[in-house]
Amino acid sequence: MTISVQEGDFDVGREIADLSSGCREIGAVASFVGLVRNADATEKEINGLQSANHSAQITAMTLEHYPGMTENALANIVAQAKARWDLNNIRVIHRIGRLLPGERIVFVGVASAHRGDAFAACEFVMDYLKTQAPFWKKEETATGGRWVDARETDDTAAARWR
Amino acid sequence: MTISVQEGDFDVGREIADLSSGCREIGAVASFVGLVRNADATEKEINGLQSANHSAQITAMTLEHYPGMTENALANIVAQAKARWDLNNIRVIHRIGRLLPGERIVFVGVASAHRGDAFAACEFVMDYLKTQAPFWKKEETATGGRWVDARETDDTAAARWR
Amino acid sequence: MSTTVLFFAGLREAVGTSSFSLDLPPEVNTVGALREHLAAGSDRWSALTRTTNLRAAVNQLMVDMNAAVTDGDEVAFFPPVTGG
Amino acid sequence: MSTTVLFFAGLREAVGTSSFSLDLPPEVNTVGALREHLAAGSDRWSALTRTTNLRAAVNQLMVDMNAAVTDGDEVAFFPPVTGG
Repeated sequence: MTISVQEGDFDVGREIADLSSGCREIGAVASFVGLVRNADATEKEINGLQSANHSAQITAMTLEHYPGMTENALANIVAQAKARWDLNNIRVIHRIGRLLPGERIVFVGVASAHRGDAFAACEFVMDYLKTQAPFWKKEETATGGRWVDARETDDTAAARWR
Repeated sequence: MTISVQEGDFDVGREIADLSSGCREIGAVASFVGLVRNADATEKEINGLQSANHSAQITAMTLEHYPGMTENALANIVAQAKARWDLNNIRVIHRIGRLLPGERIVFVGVASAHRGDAFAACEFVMDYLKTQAPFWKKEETATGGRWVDARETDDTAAARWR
Repeated sequence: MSTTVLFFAGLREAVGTSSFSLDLPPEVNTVGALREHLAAGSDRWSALTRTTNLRAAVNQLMVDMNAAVTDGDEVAFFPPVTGG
Repeated sequence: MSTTVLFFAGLREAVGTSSFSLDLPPEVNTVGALREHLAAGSDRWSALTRTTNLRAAVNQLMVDMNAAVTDGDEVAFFPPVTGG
């Protein structure tokens, strides 16, 4: 289990290969890559229907974090996942700083004997990361910068695991 | 959406990158890699408890398939996923022939605006592939070859989506 | 027009062939009837009735034993699938 | 021993600083009391009470407003997180 908070990009293929290297009991690697979207993130769930305001194109995004607490929060989330499912390995990478649309923000990879555990743990880590890890996104558009609002759907997603 | 049934290996990093290349509306890529395990697959779920017979170490595995039907079945599974979730792209690769422990068997990658859709569709495709796509595994151990039994847990996993 | 029958995996090994063709007798009009017809004809095909959870496909679509079979169809018999 | 207070994201911009230190008055012994204490002291800190869903951490652990604060703690205020 390794956690990285870094400015630089990462090599998805290498990360996924490293998760299972040297262990022949691993049958499943589930992973997630989060990317910067060019669309405005002011989406709100209204009675289950998504109404998106796609008027403002995002030109860049800056990720701020709380050094120290970020690593602690991610380690805590990973420890919860390991306690809950039968896992061989977990890798979490989260980038900080200024990123452009299409760039990778986050990677979560989970290796396990069986796919059910790998999928569940990977989604759990992402859901908890979204609501528990101290990162904040500020979008840049043609009309200026704005801090991204937290999404209610992220709280709902995290609440599923309780 | 692309489906491949092939003897050769694949480049996981390139496949994941290709899933979102050129589309800035994609915020999430969920993926799965299945690997050949060295342990005997005669695991049975008994009242929710797994009892594994790990006595026979697998030295190799040969994947047989039904040419033509395989591609149709995978295309059908992918079409069902696209009808059910809001997806930008899906990639399925399944290898055939003789593979060694640690080698990649299968790749499923799903690109979407949001992670909930990407995760659900990726797991759905794997669950359906496991029960609907005409592949069969024969294990080689020191004592000879044996065809892998279908796992009841795979039927249970697929039934969740109905 | 004859009907092609295919076998896969352990069943292919048990029957000793991967495919053959036959002309369907008029009363053999379902997958299940074809299975019984073959198994009754020769010991060689008895694995068709011995295989637990035998699965079948007609023209490359998974079907159950009640599915119709007509001359010219491609019918496949196989054990439960184990890919992925 | 003084208490360090940190601000992040939009709240950091609103209060115009990322951190400062203070000696806690004896009656300020919870995160919520610290928030009120700061907001009452100066217009500069009013964003602390204006921010909807204000979140807080004590010694880098996410807590609610009733959590205890003692001298020497590291207290952080921030909006709901939006990483991932």
